[in-house]
Amino acid sequence: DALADITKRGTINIAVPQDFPPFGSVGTDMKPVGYDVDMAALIASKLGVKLELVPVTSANRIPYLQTNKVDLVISSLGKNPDREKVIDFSTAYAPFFNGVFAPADLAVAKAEDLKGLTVGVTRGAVEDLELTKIAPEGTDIKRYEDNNGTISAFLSGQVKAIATGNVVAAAIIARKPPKRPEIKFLIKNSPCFVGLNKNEPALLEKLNAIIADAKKSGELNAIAQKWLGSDLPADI
Amino acid sequence: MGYHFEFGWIAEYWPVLLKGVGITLQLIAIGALFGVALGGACAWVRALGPAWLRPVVATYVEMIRNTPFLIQLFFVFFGLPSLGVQMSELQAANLAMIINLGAYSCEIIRAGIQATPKGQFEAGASLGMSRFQTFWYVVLIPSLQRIWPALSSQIVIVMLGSAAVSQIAAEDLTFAANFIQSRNFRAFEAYAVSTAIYLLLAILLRQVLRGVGFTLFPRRAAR
Amino acid sequence: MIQFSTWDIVSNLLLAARWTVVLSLVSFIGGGIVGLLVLFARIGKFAGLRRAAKVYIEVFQGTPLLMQLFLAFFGLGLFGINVPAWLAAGFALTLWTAAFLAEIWRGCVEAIAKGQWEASSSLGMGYMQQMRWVVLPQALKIAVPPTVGFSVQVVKGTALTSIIGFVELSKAGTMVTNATFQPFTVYGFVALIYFALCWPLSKSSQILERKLNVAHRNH
Amino acid sequence: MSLIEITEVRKSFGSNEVLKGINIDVNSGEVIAIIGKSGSGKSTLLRCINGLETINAGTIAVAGAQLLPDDLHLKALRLKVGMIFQGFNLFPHLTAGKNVMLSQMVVKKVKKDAAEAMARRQLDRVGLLHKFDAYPDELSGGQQQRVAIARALAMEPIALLCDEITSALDPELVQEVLAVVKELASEGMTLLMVTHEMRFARDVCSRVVFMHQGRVHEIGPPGEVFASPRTPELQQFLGMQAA
Amino acid sequence: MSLIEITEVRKSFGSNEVLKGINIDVNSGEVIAIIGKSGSGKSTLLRCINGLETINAGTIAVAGAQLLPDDLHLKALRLKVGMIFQGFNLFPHLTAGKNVMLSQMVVKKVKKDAAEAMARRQLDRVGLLHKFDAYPDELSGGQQQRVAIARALAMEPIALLCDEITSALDPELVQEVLAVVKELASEGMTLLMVTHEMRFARDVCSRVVFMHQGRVHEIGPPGEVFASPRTPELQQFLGMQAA
Ligand SMILES: Nc1ncnc2c1ncn2[C@@H]1O[C@H](COP(=O)(O)OP(=O)(O)OP(=O)(O)O)[C@@H](O)[C@H]1O
Ligand SMILES: Nc1ncnc2c1ncn2[C@@H]1O[C@H](COP(=O)(O)OP(=O)(O)OP(=O)(O)O)[C@@H](O)[C@H]1O
Ligand SMILES: [Mg+2]
Ligand SMILES: [Mg+2]
Repeated sequence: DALADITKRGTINIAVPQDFPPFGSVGTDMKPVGYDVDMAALIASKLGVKLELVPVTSANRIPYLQTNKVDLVISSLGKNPDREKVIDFSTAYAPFFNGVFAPADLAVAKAEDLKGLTVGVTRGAVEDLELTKIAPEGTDIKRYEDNNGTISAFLSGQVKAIATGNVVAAAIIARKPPKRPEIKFLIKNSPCFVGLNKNEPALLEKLNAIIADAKKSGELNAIAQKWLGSDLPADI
Repeated sequence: MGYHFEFGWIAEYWPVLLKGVGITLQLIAIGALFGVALGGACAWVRALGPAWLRPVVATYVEMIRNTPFLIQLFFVFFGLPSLGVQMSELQAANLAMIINLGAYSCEIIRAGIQATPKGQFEAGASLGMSRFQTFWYVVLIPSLQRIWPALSSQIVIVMLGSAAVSQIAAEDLTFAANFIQSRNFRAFEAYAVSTAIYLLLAILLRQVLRGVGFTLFPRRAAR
Repeated sequence: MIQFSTWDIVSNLLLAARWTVVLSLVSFIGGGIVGLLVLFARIGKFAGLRRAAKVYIEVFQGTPLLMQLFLAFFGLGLFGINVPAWLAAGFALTLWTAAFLAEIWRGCVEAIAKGQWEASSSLGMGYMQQMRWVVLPQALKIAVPPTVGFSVQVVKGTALTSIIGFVELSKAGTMVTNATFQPFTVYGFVALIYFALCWPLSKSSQILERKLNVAHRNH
Repeated sequence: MSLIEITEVRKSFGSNEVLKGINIDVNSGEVIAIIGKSGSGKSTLLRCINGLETINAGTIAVAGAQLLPDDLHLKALRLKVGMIFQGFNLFPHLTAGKNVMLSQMVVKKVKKDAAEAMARRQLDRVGLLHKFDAYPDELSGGQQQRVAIARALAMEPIALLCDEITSALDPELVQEVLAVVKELASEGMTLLMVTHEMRFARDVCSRVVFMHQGRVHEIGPPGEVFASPRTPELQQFLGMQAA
Repeated sequence: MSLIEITEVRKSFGSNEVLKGINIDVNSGEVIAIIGKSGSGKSTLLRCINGLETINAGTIAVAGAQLLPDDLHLKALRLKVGMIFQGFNLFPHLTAGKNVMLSQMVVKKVKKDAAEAMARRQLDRVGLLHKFDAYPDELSGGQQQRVAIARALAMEPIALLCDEITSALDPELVQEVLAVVKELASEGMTLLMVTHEMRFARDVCSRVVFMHQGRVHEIGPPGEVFASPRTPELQQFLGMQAA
């Protein structure tokens, strides 16, 4: 039983991203910071255990979990049926407004308009799963290893548009680049979930309780305010 | 622990894998062909070419050999557009591999040229051939033959190194593995399958290169 | 968003480069020792060992190092063997390095002329004595330049350890880029640091090689 | 007028003066043997005549044209003077026939058919027409050397330089190569050859040049030179050869 | 009893039978020259006697002990019979002195002092004591070959096998090596040597073996063999050598 193990150990190991701002990136001291990191801290404190952060990438976050090197993955995970066969998900802990962004002069208003366009996206991220679902036949989706790849590809003109989180796009615009990624349409507000190993009902239940409490107490909202600059939406 | 391996996904994703294998093969075919040609030209410059060109080639070779392929790839794909050179991720991957293999094969081929017995150059000269004619008709083939095993190994190394192109969204074998595991979270299975395919490709590639060697070089090289 | 000054970038990269150096040293030394064992198996008298060494080399030279690292760390984890990341990285890099060094060295041993073997046999020396006193001392000398040359590949190979959570130079580069969105500055510095680490190695390999060729004296 | 005029030729490697003022005039149709101890400068002299080394002083003229070290003159010279080496230097990746054809096609721009016809003629001349399609490593040393001769002949030179062309051969193969050379001599080819085969030099050559420490020490018809060597150096050299 | 008894020895490489039943008895103190065309099996015979090749049939016995192909017997044999090669094969990373000392110390476990004393003695014997500390690449070919002889002698063999030990040497260096061999012969060393030096064979050897196509074709004292060869093959071979 994972929960018992964690309590006995007195520490919880949590996988967080460091290549996906604002959910996880590094500060000048190379320590992870971001929404997911604060969420991890919240969970650890609620469990009353010490927190060990393990920075992961999209390639190795699940193996970390499956080999028990971490207890939880808080890495802005999106859910799909295939994934649910392999790991369990908590209730949603964060919103993720993602949309398609492109320079002002590109005429795109809905998914169908993407036909024939090259669209960059971060492989395996929530927006990848969503975009893949809605993009019409003939859309050229380029899937980059991490956010950095997606953004560089957009800025260097390798892709015409990107699908990403609105907070990410805002961060790019804040740097006044020559190409401004402006919102064309929202794909979906697809929430993020905490991932954990299968067959750990105690841990899952505890986790969901913590998330529900945090929502109620406003702690989660504070995190959202801090990193996303907006309140949690009602459906979370 | 009882991890339950599950390979059922192959049925659904084999087109992705197949495409990945195809792209990896295409990358290495083009990379090897033009990379070795570039390397041969550079080797000629370094061993026999005009003096003013030698430092240029030497700088190129040193820069490539002493920095990781991934960084080179990033500069080609993300950097060249700022100079107005746009290319697709496949073109960029091809170009980066050609540049990379070009530098390595330059050094390898140069060693082969320098191991050519002096008598071969002199025989060419005393028959009235120019320096370039001697190089082209007399020295090159036996030199290539001498270093063919080393060159083959380098080509295999570059093929395995081509995994890095998945980072610029080129949909090679590694991309396929990553793509699949990002959908179904079956990382072990995806990586195990791709590793096995890589091993197979490496063995196959080595055999192909051996065959190419046999047809290209019917005879023992002069030592 | 957090602001990185140029100094923050460089100092973080340099700090991470320490790992690159440590990993390189560990895998080079470990790879050297294991490589020697593989070499002996590969050229030794026992057909079984020879074949095993050949398969070993084929597998480690025929698969991407990235996958080897992944399987060493997570694959062992699957079987409940929980090795720390540094051990897995050292382990995989060592095995990988050993496969290449063994092949490089085999070439050097085979470059020792047949006459040396025959002369020493006809003086009554046994296999081990020939190896110890006649072949290895000569092979060692011609092996130095390609061995030093290969160390460059080891340094660059350590970049892949990020798959198992190591924050070495390349990984630090990616992390900083993801925080700063300045790929050119960051990767420019990363390339420079790699060059500073590797170039002295490849240069000294070339110098050693030239020395051996010019004064083709073996002492 | 002499075919090859060598006048006061000097050649140094660094501070080591290897040729110290050489004078030899070779007439058309002459067969000249150059003998002398190792290091006396025999190879260097031949290499200078062929332009493989540039001389420091003096002049070399072939068929009236002076040897100048630019590419155009060198090429013209090399079309007139062929050279054969101790080490054969056949091109290992080409068959015997292709070895003979290559320089004709590349240098003289001869068409493939004509080059092949010439190659067959010359290989026939050295008795190796049946080896047209054999690769060098399928030939014995003697056969390889004969192909090298055919290759030089195919360029239709007016003189041939031979540098110890039999000394890398097993004793039983020496004769087949010397027989070819003898044949060439009897056909009137001008030959300058460095050789250790004293018997051959005596039988075939019109003059013998004995080199010693970078100088032409004695020169004359083989009868004279071998029968009554004038200097102690030559006496000693001949004694050693006979021992 | 003969020192070396070679009885009906056969050796094949694949389907190529190189030795077709060789019989030679060598007495202690004899000097035997083996002559014959290239490929006639001369080297292979010597290599079989030294155990570098394993024989397919027949027996070889040295000083009464039969040659068996296991490590222990081979080592014992090689302590009795030394071998010197055309290519010298000195160990390039060791000085002349160390070359001579190494096998004594490693194989015979002789102490360093004793090995060095022996090395000095043997190098002195071949006239190279002053080169004790020179590396092989600082020596001429003739000197290298003399060191190789000293190295073999230092193991105190009862017989020496020499395979064309002068044929990689320049003509003027041949004599210095042959002089050493002559010296050894006069001291009573048993010698089996493949050679192309007919004059030397005639002057120094007690018997000459002419090999032809893997067989001992003629055998006898040099006077007989050279003066009146009985078979056309030997006549032809000698004719060629003299030409
Ligand atoms: N490329 C070179 N650089 C420096 N010295 C050279 C070079 N070629 C020849 N020499 C020197 O010139 C001298 C004459 O050499 P050369 O080869 O002409 O002698 P040789 O008479 O042909 O001797 P051999 O009979 O051994 O062939 C020798 O002392 C040799 O060391
Ligand atoms: N290791 C080997 N493998 C296969 N064939 C061999 C081997 N060694 C020798 N032979 C063959 O055996 C035959 C005899 O060779 P050997 O070297 O004994 O001749 P040789 O009389 O010493 O000739 P040479 O005068 O050229 O040295 C040749 O036909 C040769 O090709
Ligand atoms: Mg010479
Ligand atoms: Mg032989």
